[in-house]
Amino acid sequence: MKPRLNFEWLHGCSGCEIALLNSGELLFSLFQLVDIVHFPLLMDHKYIADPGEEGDLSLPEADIGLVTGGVGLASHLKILTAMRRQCRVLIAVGTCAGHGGIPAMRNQWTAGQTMETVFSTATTDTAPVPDGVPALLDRVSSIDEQVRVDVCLPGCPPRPEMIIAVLEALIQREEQRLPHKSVCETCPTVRTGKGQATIHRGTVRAAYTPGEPLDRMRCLLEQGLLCMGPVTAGGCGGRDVPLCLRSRVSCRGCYGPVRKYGNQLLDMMNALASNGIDYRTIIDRTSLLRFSGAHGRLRPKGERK
Amino acid sequence: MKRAITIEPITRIEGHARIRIDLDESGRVSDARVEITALRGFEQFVIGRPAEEIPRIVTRICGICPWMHHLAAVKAIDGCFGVSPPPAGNLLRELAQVLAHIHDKILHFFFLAAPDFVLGPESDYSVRNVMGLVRSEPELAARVVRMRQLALAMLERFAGKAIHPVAGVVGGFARPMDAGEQRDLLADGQVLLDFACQSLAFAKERIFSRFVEEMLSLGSVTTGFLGTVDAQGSLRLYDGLLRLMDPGGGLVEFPVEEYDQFLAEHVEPWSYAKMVYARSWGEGISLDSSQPRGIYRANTLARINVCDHIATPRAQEELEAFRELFGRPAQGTLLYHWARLIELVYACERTLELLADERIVEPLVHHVVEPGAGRGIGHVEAPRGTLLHEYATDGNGCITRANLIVGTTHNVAPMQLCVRQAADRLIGNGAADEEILNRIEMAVRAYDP
Amino acid sequence: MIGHNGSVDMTASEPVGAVMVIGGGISGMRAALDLADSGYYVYLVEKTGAIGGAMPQYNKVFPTNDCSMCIIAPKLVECGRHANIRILTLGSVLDIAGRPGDFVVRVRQKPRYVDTEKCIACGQCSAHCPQSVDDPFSGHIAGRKAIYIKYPQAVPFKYQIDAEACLYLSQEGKCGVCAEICPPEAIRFDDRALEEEIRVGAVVMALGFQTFNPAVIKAWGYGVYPNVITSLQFERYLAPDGPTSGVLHRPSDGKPVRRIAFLQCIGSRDKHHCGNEYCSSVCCMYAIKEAVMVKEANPELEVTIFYTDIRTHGKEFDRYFERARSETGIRFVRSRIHGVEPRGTRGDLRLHYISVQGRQVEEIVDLVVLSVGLETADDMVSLADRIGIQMTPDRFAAISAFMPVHTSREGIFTCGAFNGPRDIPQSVIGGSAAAASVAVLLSGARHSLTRTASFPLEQDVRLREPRIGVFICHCGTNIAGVVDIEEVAAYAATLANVVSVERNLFTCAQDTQDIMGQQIRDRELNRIVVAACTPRTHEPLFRATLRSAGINEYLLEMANIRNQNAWVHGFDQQTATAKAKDLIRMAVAKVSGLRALHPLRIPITPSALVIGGGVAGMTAALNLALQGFDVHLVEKTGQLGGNALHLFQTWSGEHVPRYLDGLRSEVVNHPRIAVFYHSTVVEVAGHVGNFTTTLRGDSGRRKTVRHGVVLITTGAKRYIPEEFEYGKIPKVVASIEFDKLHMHNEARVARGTSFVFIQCVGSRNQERPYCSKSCCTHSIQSAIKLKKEAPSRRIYILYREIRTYGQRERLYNKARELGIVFINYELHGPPKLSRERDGVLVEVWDHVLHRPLQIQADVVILASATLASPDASDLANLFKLPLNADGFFQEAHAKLRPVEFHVDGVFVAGLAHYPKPLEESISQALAAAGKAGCLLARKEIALEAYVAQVDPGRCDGCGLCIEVCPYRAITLVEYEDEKGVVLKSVVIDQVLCKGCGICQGTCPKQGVDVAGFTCAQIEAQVDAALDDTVAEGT
Amino acid sequence: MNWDAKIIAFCCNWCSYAAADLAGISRLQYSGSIRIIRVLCSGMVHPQQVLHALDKGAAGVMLIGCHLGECHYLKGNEVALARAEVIVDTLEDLGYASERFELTWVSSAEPERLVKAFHHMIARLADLDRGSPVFTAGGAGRLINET
Repeated sequence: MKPRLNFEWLHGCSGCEIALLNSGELLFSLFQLVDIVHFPLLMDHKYIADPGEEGDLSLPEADIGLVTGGVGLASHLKILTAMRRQCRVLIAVGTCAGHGGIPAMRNQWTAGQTMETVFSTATTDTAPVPDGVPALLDRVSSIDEQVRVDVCLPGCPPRPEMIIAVLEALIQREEQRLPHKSVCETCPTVRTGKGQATIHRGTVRAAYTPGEPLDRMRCLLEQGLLCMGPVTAGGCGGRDVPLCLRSRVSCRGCYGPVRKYGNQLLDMMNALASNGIDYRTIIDRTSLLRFSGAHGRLRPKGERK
Repeated sequence: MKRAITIEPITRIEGHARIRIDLDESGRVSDARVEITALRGFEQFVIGRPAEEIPRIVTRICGICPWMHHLAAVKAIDGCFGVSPPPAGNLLRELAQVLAHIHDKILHFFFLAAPDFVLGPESDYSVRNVMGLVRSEPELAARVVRMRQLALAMLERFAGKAIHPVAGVVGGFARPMDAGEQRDLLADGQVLLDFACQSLAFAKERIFSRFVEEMLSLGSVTTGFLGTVDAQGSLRLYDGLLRLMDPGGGLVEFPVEEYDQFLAEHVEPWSYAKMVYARSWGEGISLDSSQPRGIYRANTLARINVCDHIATPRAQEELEAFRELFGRPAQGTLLYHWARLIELVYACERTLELLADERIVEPLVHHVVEPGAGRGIGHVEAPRGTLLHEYATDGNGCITRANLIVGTTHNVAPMQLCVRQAADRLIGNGAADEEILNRIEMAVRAYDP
Repeated sequence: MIGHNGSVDMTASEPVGAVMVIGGGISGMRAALDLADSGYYVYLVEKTGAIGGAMPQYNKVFPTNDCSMCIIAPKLVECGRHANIRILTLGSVLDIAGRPGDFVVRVRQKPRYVDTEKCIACGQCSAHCPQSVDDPFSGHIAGRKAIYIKYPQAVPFKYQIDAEACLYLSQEGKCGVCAEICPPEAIRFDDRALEEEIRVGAVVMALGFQTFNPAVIKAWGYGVYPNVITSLQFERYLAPDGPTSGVLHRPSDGKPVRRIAFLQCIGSRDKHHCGNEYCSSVCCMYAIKEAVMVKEANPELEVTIFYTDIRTHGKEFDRYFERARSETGIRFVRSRIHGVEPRGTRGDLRLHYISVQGRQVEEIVDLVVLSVGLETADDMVSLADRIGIQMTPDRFAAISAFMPVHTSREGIFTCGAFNGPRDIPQSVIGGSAAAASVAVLLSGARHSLTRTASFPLEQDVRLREPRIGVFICHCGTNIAGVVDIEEVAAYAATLANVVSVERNLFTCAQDTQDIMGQQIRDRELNRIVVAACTPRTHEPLFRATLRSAGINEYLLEMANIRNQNAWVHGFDQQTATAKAKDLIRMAVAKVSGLRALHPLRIPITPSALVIGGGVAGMTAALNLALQGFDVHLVEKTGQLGGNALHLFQTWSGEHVPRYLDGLRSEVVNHPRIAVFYHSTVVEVAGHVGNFTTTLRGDSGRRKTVRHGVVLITTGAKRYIPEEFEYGKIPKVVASIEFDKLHMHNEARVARGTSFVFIQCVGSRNQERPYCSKSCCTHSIQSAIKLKKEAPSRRIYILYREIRTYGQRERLYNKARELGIVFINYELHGPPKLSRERDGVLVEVWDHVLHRPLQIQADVVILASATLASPDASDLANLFKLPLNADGFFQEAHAKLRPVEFHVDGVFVAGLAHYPKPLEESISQALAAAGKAGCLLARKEIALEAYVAQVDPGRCDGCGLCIEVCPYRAITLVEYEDEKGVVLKSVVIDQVLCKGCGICQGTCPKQGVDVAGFTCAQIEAQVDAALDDTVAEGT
Repeated sequence: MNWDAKIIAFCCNWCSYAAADLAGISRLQYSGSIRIIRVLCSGMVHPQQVLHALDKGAAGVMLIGCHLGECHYLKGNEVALARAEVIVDTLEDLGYASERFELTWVSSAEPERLVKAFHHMIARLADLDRGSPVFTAGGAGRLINET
């Protein structure tokens, strides 16, 4: 019998799911590999056991649970707890599930501040903020802050072949081989170790000769562009060129830190300062944590502990 | 006995939502609504960020249509910094957008919506899905998957990252397209166009003909429509004038900069999603299904309704045939699917047009940008409706204020009406089986929310 | 016969492979270390209880402002630990018999009254000793006990009893408290003096100096007015570890000091008061340094230095002086003060002097610092006399400029301030030079008496679970008196992987080492934690124990529960006990993750490349050849000799051309030396031990040589003046041109009656803010010769500062006695020259008579500057060496590594390093050859064990660490993975890496870290420090 | 003062660690809060380790190197100085009071200076935590990583 799979999404954007749906033949191999028993994007299994009735959240038992997105609402916690309970192995899929992702940027404000701002834009009618909805949690957390997670597979979105590979390894009981190097690993740009003394504003574009391959272009960081490659987990381009670099645009860190407890902001600032680069030219340093603001890394501005 | 039925989650849509139907003692529907149960707060957390970073952040509003947010934001920040891209930059952006549309439409129609039609709304939930489709229509499924992959590959070919893109940059596009790419993409575009036409033919023959009744009745309401057209009144996705049609068919056009005079957002305590309504009609908003006010719809059917014609031949041909059958405006909710396939044809034709424009391979793809204070509004027609991003920046070029009106929100209010209409029609005596509930969901699914 | 570098015909018998170094100061230590490192057994005889000499007394050293203690401490420890150095403290040499290669030295060691085998330096004795006396180490400004250590970092780190002060020893049995409380029972009141006869092949005399005692001249008021102190006392006041913890106050009343006057030349350049005619060479710099230090700490202070000439002739010294003068607000007054008087009764002092404008000025100050000079102590003079070596009239060892470390007695060498007053780098150079000269004499006996240890095969612990043994030291009562050892031991036994816990009275005791070895074998321990004192002193001991027990010596971690726990929480047993547990838990956590380390050993190609065939290059080449190594000597011209080809005599009057001829023929004829004329270095590969260098000859022909070391002796060039009408008026000549005219008695000179020397031409200006060092002496020598030839000649020397440092001062005195006129143009600007009839008119302001002066000169001689060689930068690039701002090669450390570079295996000597007279070039060349010889003699080098390593699973070649490496040890490489994808990674050159870990601190992914101090190991310590559940046993 | 939080002090082998030994020899007394970790150079300490210590509950972290210009490895302390700015800025970015970190220079002959630096740090941290729940709980806050 094929292993059963639950696939849930929480505080994310569905990019992870779409990446999987985009994967062509790989999608079929997923269908071959497992029996999907719960997957709100693709199938109509509901939380409520008895259709149409109020009741406890019910999820089927499964061998493997995939969760995308972090935890941002009270309802997410409920779903996540049920997933953990019902799934033998729980996999955090995507950067949001693993590190909070973009939604965790809101951790720099309280839930109240966020509600206030969102419901008072110029075109919004004056009205009390919604209260008949699952409550916004004060902080967006990664799922491993809330429940035990067996495998963490980052990416924004993750590469589908990695998802499949993780599942295959799991089913075959092999050791997980996740990428553990940074974006630079497969970046072909020319590095010399010598860079600019300052970091340019994000509006400055890479210098290169159009038509020349990437391996003739100078490393973007060495060009003085803020490229988060060195502090960001690699794998976005598979074994090939990192995706942003294909557009000659620098990495912004969407796979999260290279090491689980790495800190993309601190690691980057440190690497720059150690090389004598003036990191203070960088505006809004905290946006370097835009993909990994969970685990208490981003906190409301002005909070000091 | 009063009773409430909750459908949670609404499945085969993107995002978190639930349907709540209240029944009175007699088992009649007393209220029905779609509750959007997620909020991430982008308008809050983009504050203070360097504006040029915004296009790389707001993509995460939606993993299905990141390109739309990317481009709306990049256009808005162009406005903040007072730049406009060189011709190649604009062409490449639009090419990316139409390819993303193609990709999205195939996904929605075949993966999310089609199971209801191909396998039937009454079929068991465990087979009424794409996996079921793969089993019952393996060749079609394989072709669909290949075509989506092709559209994706085309996008990646010149724009790198396809989901959560990075190639749109303030002032233009990140890298030029070379002649080799142009040649290859033209060939691929042709394949897509063929597929689009075949898809529409397949749908007309296999689906729409079987569901004519549902197409006109399920969740059917009468509303206004919002879309984008060019000066000639032709359908536009990337840019143009906004055109608002009132329920009676009256048209008003306005530039996007004036959107706040025409549109406003309404808040209900049971939904995180705000409901956009037509402020310019001066009647406020009412969700009362017997006497709705201020409500219009966006997305495919809306665009098909508001435009006078489509500037590409095959889509125009299909538009004419569609209007022949359903008139203008067409109000049937499930007609959104039909309109979606007409747009798919248009998007494929537009792809070929853009690639045929020799300026698309010019090496100058972006202009130099100086960050500074300003205000900018960017808009594109996203698959799910008209998408608006507005930002203001300070002297340092950092965001001070943001207002986002996302495609789906235009349709949140009409969805309420549709669900109520469907519930009223389908639930009698409090009896609601799985098929009935799925049919109610189908009314939501048509909007591809 | 003795050759130029002292090679002795030793056919008679094999020489003895041991050397005695007399004097444990920096020069003697350097000589001892170099000799011990190059294969000789060394007896280091020190007259006090601890080695170190004068350096430990200093607060900072010029011009680097390094903490003196910090830089010398590692050398002290190195001497103390060296297997082939035996330190004889409290020792004095009675006499020396025998002949070169085979001497018998009689040494007497005074009793210490403390058993050094047993003393653990816990200091309880000193704490309880009732008897305090003035501490000479502090210049008598503080006290010490009768039982004491000389200073806290003393080597050997053992207490000693001052017999005169001790109540027990001086008043028969009156006290004895130390013996009662000494935990290891180390007090030996019955200790007696020992006499020993020691057989050595050579002797190095590094007898050092004493500072002049200003009390002998009443005018200074030293010893009378408490606020008159010596510079050495001042040094102790400034030292953070000094008696006032670096806080300066008036000795008379403890009030803050507001005004300080430094008086220079106290006991120097003072024939009349004390007979010390020479210049002490170092006082100007140390006074400026002290002034800068005190001014930095107390910016409101007014500091004035009263000087005769500012003699800042060393490398970077003039810059230091200029900064002090222009940036720190220190006032410099050119005036000799002749006495200090009290003013009032509150301790204020009054000074009188005559300003440069000729006015009488009076100043009131709080504190007068006497910049006392250096002199040879009487007992050292009598020792020299007993041994039979000649001394100069200034009471320094008599040496030839050509053989600057040879005494008049064969086989006995000399270095340091005993050779004449000199600063630390000169003393260090002397030490290495003496060692190099000894190595020639004793090359046949190398390694004949040195010891090497052998160890059992090491067990492989890679695949074994950690089995940790914890040894907890009571250190007598030092730890056990504060920490509840029993509780701590019980706790340690509960920690993860700990299989045995032992408590020892003294873990460092020899019997404990045996127990430790036994435990390692019996209980199959593979990792050891020693909870005791500090790894800085005791790690080597325990490492040796691990090695002899067959486990890798790096599988050891020490928990410092004495120095950093029991001793600093002496009044809080609870805290100390709790912290001891934490420290042990941290050590256990770290040791669990340690891996065996095996420092790379690389064989050495036993030959040298010497670049530059001047005197420095030839001297070094010949020394190395005589030591038995092959030498490739590269000379870019067709002739050996370099700048010395233009010299005629040394400052002491020795004939240079004759010396040069001899040296050249020895070099050319030596079978081990290959000379490459018309050749330059064009390509370099490899590193210490194994260089491959490509030379290009004049025909363009290339030749590749392999060698283990490189010596850079590329010399310098002379400045061609652009000022003073040079090249326009034929009678204006540069000094080396004048020397030739003078030698050939050319008409201009022979008929000349009026000569003007202009000093500092091209030196000490904005463009070249350095002193060319030898020009003052050179001009004065020429002037004296001119005057002696015809006393009627009028000779003027126009100068800014006269820098006849050291014993050269006699020349200056003689010149003045002969009536040569010295005119200072510092204040009123340089002289103006114009052509007048057949002579030259020189206009200058007479600083003595305060009026303009016109001199009709027959010849004007310009003392032009010495410039860095223009080839230096190419060479620097090839070998990755730094140059200083003036283009001279920048040595590794201005004080203690004056001939080395941070690039191992490359050495520098001569003018390539800095302008200097011949004697100093030769000395430095010998030192460079000595250091090179140390390396070559080893046959292989063991590299640093703590070096950076790349984790191939994590490094992705982002390259962020490349530029941060101070040693350029990191490079980026590409490789293909199994799928043919080209990947990048950094690689660490294990030879260049020094293990600083800056790369580790930079890498965002722990892709590179230093073995023994990895991120994971440090984090394990942090975790264990903060969370007591971390290392819990299962 | 009931303040039992711990302070991690990364001490350079060549200077401050030696000064700490000397402080013991001189019997200078200081708080039991300090936990010294020996490193080869102040330039070896990665700012992550500072953050890690704070995340794990250290009240403060000290990095103590040789005086500028006296680095055993030429420029390790200069790099540490550049990093210290990053640490200070980033701690604030991350919501930590930057007073929890201190970089200071102590030579091997300056035990008093070292002990003074310890006292100073402890006073500063006690001030910082006074009245906060962290202080009354007797330790700095911990990050939840237990799950």
